[in-house]
Amino acid sequence: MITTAAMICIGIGVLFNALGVIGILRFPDVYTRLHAETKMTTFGTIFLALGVVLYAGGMLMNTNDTQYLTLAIHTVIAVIALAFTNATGSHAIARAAHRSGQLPDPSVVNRLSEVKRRD
Amino acid sequence: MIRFLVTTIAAYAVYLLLTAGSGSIILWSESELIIGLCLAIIVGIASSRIFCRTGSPRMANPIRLLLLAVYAVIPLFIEMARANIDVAVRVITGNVRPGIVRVRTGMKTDLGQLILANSITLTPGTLTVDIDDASGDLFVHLINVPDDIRTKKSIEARELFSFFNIPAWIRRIAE
Amino acid sequence: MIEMILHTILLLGMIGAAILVFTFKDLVSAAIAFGAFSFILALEFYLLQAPDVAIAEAAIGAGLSTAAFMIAIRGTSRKERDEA
Amino acid sequence: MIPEQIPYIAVILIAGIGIATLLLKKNIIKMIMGLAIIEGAANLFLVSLGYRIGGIAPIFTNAPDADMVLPTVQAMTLTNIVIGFATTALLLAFAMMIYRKYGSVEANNVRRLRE
Amino acid sequence: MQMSSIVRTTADILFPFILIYGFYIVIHGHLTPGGGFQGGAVLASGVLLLLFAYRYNESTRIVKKTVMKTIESGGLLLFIITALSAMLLGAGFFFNWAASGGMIFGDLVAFGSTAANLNTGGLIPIMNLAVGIEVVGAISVILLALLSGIKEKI
Amino acid sequence: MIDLVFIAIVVLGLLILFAGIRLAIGPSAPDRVVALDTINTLMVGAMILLAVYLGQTIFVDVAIVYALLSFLGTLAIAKYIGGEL
Amino acid sequence: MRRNLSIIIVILMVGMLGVIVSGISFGEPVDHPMDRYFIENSQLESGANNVVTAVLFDYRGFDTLGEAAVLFTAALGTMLVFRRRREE
Repeated sequence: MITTAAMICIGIGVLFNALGVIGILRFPDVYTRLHAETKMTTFGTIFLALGVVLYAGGMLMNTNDTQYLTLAIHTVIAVIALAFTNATGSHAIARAAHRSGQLPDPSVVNRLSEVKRRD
Repeated sequence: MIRFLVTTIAAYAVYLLLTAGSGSIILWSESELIIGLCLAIIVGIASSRIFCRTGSPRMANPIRLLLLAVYAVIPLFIEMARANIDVAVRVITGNVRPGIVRVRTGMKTDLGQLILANSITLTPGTLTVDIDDASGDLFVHLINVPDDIRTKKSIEARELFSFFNIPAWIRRIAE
Repeated sequence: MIEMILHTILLLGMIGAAILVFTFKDLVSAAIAFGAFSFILALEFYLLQAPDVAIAEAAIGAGLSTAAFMIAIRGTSRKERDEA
Repeated sequence: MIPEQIPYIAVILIAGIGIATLLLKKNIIKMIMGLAIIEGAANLFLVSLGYRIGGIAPIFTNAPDADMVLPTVQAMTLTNIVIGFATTALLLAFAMMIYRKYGSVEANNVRRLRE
Repeated sequence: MQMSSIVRTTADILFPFILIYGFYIVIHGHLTPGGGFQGGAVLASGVLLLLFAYRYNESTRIVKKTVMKTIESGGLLLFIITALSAMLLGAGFFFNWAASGGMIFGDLVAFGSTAANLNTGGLIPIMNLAVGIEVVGAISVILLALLSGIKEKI
Repeated sequence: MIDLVFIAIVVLGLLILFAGIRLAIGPSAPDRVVALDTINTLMVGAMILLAVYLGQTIFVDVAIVYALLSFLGTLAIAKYIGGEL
Repeated sequence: MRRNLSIIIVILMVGMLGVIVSGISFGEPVDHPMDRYFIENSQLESGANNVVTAVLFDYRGFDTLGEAAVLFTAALGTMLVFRRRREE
């Protein structure tokens, strides 16, 4: 029962990761690719970790061995660190791309280019 | 002094989380507790000026931390799920109308701006590109710009989200 | 024995990343490809049951080496000139 | 269908690419990258020498019941990685110094200036 | 000439956690994957994160080259003293006299698959700590020197 | 259960190769950084699953190191591209 | 001319590596008594569960000492390359 739930979570995670990779291959410019990368792979990895945590909880109830508690806690810490650094990293990439002069290619409005560049 | 205490307690909590399940005093063994305390004090000395740069112990309040955990599990996760399904449909069909708009936030602290910017990056079809240091406004890249937003000079942060009032949550947590 | 499939995929990725390092004229792109090479190498170490080496490769090869290359490229020139 | 020795074949190919980068390219930074690639190939060769099919990592904490892979090669590889980073950084420092002296990091120009 | 305030705040928040995780890897080197080299590299990455998030003039005020050089020399000295301490007891260089001795880090280990017990290993955790300190000092000095090469005219 | 986990890991490995295509053809340097970031995230997921597949729970430490430190390479490259180094 | 010579050298070296490596089989290491000794005795003699760390810091401590010396020297050398000249 709990194993089935874990497998369903892992399946959803792999599906979202695959969609993210298709997104970075299909989208037209850097910023839209960053949308696909940041959101979808982070979300997919959260689901993968959820599956592993469910599996570890099931094993912890069955065998009462504390190494599965360690597995669950370390997985959660890894995913929190991943989500935090991924969001900030994609912001850094987007800012660097805009400063290096790459404008969003299909674009209906761009308020940032209207601001005069400081520094 | 208060900065040192806050940093040490945060580092010690993370160390205890990492070594949970090692012994019999609740979950930890004796040597883990002692050595962890020594290491946390070293980390506190080394990084207290950096971790609490402003010097106000506002985030040490446990109610705020609890609110942050609740915020990460319920509103942020639901918005993330909605945004992901939205972007997934766009990946398959391929119709995008991107653009960069200016968003007024009204956040007063750096931490509030950080949480809001990261929430915007993770949630609904948006991506923080740059930040105006003087006024604190964010420049946000939208994957699909609706017509009524396109003509406006700048918009409020609340209009970006659909189910929850995320800026109010963050103002409650960080200010 | 079934792990050979995974070994094959990762080693193909490594060879591809090494070829990319060879072909790129832009040194920043070459450094990015070198980072990808280090990352896949660390996953291969993990699969070969050497987690100690995998941690060292992840921290040094992928994080610190990329930073050192970027600093060095900033200190010299970015484009590799075409040999005549 | 998959050959048995595929890690070794990959090691040969990667080392060949590294040697080619070292010999054919003229840019000094690119040559340092080639050196780092050869180093990675050597590390991979050492670790896969000690691998045993069905073996587990040489750590006894919560280990399942099986044979272990050989530990000595892993220890030597660990030493090699840190030394490799130190030498790479030193070579990069020399490259920056050469650029400051000659205004170029192409090996041809530097050689012509010396003569 | 500095990263945006979002990146700076992230570096501020992340720095103590990277430090405590690096120390966790160093001090658990004889139980879990890790040890002096890996943990030292993680600690050095934390220092490098500060160097990159701030302007060069500000970051060198936080991380000083002389302090890092002192830390590095102290780590190497601690390593050699730990190795020499076996010779005082009449044994060979690098002999692990504290293992299974009942003193600090001196619990007996059962053979085979066991749970993690930090209080074992003899001199190995102390040597791990010494090497970790040395590695973080050395890598920080190298990167600071490279950064000063592009910022200051000689 | 374990076999299905292995299939998931193989799919993640293939996705890493596909992300490498963007690394190869990306017209500018920021595109390549996006591909590198994708590879990092996929690899953390693969490592967490491999710890379950190999049956050794202490291997998860490697995944935490990855998740923390892949940020550093991205930041270095972004700082150079933005002209701020 | 020089380029052709380089390519010939690369092909020769790859061929030599291939000849060397072709005799080794993957997955079945040579069973040396030293490794078996390390695996069987490291827990009793040095008290460490991680055999790699036991080899690094106990059985082969001199290698680690040399490695630390190399790292120290590299840091010193990098610092000396970028030192500030006093007279200018």
